[in-house]
Amino acid sequence: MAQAAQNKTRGRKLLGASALLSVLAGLYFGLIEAPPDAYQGNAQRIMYLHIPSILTAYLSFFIVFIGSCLFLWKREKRDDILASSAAEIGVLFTALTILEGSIWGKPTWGVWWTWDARLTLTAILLLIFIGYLMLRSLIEDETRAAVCSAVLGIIGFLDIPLIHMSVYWWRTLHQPPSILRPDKMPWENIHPSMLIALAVNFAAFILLYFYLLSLRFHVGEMEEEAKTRKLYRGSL
Amino acid sequence: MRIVIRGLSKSYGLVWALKQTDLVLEPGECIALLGPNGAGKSTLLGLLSALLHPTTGEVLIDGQRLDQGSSPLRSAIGLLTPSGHLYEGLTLRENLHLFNSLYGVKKSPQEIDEALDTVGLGRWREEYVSALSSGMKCRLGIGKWLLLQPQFLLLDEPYGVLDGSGVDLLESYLKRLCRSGGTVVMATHHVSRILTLCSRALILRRGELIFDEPRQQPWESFHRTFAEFLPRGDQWSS
Amino acid sequence: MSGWGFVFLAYGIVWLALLLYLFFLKRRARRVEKELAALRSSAVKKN
Amino acid sequence: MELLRQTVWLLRKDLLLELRRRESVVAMFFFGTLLLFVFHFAFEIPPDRAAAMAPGLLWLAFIFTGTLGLTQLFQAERENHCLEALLLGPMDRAALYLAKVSFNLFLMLLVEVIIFPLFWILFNLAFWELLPSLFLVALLGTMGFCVLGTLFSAVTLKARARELLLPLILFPLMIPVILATVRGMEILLRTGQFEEAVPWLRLLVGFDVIFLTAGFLIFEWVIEA
Repeated sequence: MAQAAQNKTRGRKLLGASALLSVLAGLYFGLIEAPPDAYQGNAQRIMYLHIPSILTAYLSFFIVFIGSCLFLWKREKRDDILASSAAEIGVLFTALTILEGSIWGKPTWGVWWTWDARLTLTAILLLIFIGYLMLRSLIEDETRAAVCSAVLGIIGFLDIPLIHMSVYWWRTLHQPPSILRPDKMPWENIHPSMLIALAVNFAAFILLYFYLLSLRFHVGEMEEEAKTRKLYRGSL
Repeated sequence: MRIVIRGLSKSYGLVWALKQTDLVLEPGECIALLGPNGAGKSTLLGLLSALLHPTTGEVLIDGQRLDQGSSPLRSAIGLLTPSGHLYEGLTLRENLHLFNSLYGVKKSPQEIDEALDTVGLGRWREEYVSALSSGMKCRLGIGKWLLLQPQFLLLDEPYGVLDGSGVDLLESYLKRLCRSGGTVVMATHHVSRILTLCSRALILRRGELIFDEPRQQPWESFHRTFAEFLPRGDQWSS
Repeated sequence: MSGWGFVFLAYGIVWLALLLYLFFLKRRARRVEKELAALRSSAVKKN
Repeated sequence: MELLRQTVWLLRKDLLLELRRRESVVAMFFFGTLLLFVFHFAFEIPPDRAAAMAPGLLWLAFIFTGTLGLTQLFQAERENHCLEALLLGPMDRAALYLAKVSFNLFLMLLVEVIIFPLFWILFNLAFWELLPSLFLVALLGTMGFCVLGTLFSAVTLKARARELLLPLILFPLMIPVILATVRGMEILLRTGQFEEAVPWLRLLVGFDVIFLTAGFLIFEWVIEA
């Protein structure tokens, strides 16, 4: 048992180190190497943060979905810890995504918040995440909290495509697509070094995300073990 | 109805409501469940009636585990607790009609009225349950059993609300059921009733089973173990 | 606030938030490890 | 067909209780009308813009009224531990789900049938001939609300501060329904043709079907947790 825990922590340290390295590389490419954008000037550099963090937000919601399905099927505490860890980190990344989006919006559109499709969707995702964490904290009985959170995780995930469709239809109704809109996928006609910067930042965010997830998951497992030990200390 | 309990335990947060217990309840047994408040009696009843999920272990009723989803075998379980399990806004008859149909039991209105008469609630047939006293609600619970004929009965302190004739009604019903192979588990504090009615006694303390013996005539071991929980000067403790 | 101002604002907030979260997570991990070590040692002592 | 029979019996029970106590219906109806007045005072609605804003205000009133109904949905089961009485027996758990969905749907539609014309009078709109098709859109939207609302009413049944928690969880998930219903009605009012609103209605029907099946399958684990 100790050996498995050993190389798990070593694996985590390795993941952490590589995450740190790729983040630094991302910063270097994003801030120094890549040229400023023709229209938006330097503000466009926020894109190297914004696009990857949107991905991690949706990735964490997918992991919550997977954890929830596994938990409802096999009822193992481990899957529930995975779902709650992914949700906690998901909230952080989603909130940061919205922050980046609005900071990026100020120079490009002159307003801190626009009902742009992508920003709205991330905001809705954040609301579902907050509902998930609130639900988990407001139910006393743990198994009931785990089951109910799993249900919200699954229903929330099934709802994402419907939310996407309705928000995009709603958006095209109100604001015809314009050139400056940042949610035009930026890699059509883009400078190669910008592409590298985006790719490196993608890697950085993914590695960082899984590092934080594995750390939070480990903490969750330890807390669970501490609880069961306290429980069994009394009787057996 | 044979009930096997293997390694059953239930914990809430950091507290053990019921510690590891192994038990076999044979058909025809009328078992008394005793113990101070908070000893885990209600938890054990909840687990036996498959309404609570155990932390470890399982409850097998006729070899089947019932706490996951609905199964036909659940119609054999009967539960009677002070809360009554009845819809306040419905009349006595409507309550019985509803539970009959949900259990898939086809009973004519006459049979329902008959059951109400046998439990002495004939006059209140059209009254709302909210108008009933808790003793009458308990009698209605027995009336429900007369129609649904469960084989495995779980009672939580019925004596607290029943009057003299109610107790006779309940005990005659339980005796008949045990003779016909049913199993009864009754959580109560009334030692005097147990000595006449039950064939076996279980005593729980802080979630642990500390006494499990069938009834013999002198039964000193039962009095010794249970004496500690009786109020001072109770005639049974001497 | 020129272009660079916004960039530093965005990068600053994001990485600060992530570092803060990492810090609190590490602290939480250390506290649980200490508690767990105590529990494990007391369990070993008992049996 | 055992499922259908049990659902009918449970629905009959709920309707009977509601008929006698009449607490949910009356509360929901007056709450709905109250909201209409409040909206009238809150928003300075120019007559020409009334048609454009009508669907949004109307649907907002229905959503809040519906939430009021949802928090009361399992009230009968909470008294005297009746939920345990139902779960004790061999009742199909999904029957309880279907019964509660149809009961809440019935309540909301009852309130909507009254509030729709009232809204038309208060905001003196024309388009009386459009009311049936508008009501169809509202029906699909209410169905979506009840399907998910009932599931999450059960989810938050034993949570602390459940009246606050239920809308907090439900409304973000309801966004497709809110958008589809309001846009659908608006298009109907603006253009008068039904075909225009069909894409939104398809979205609504998709939402109802997906979450009716999801709720049907998941409800058992939630109610027994």
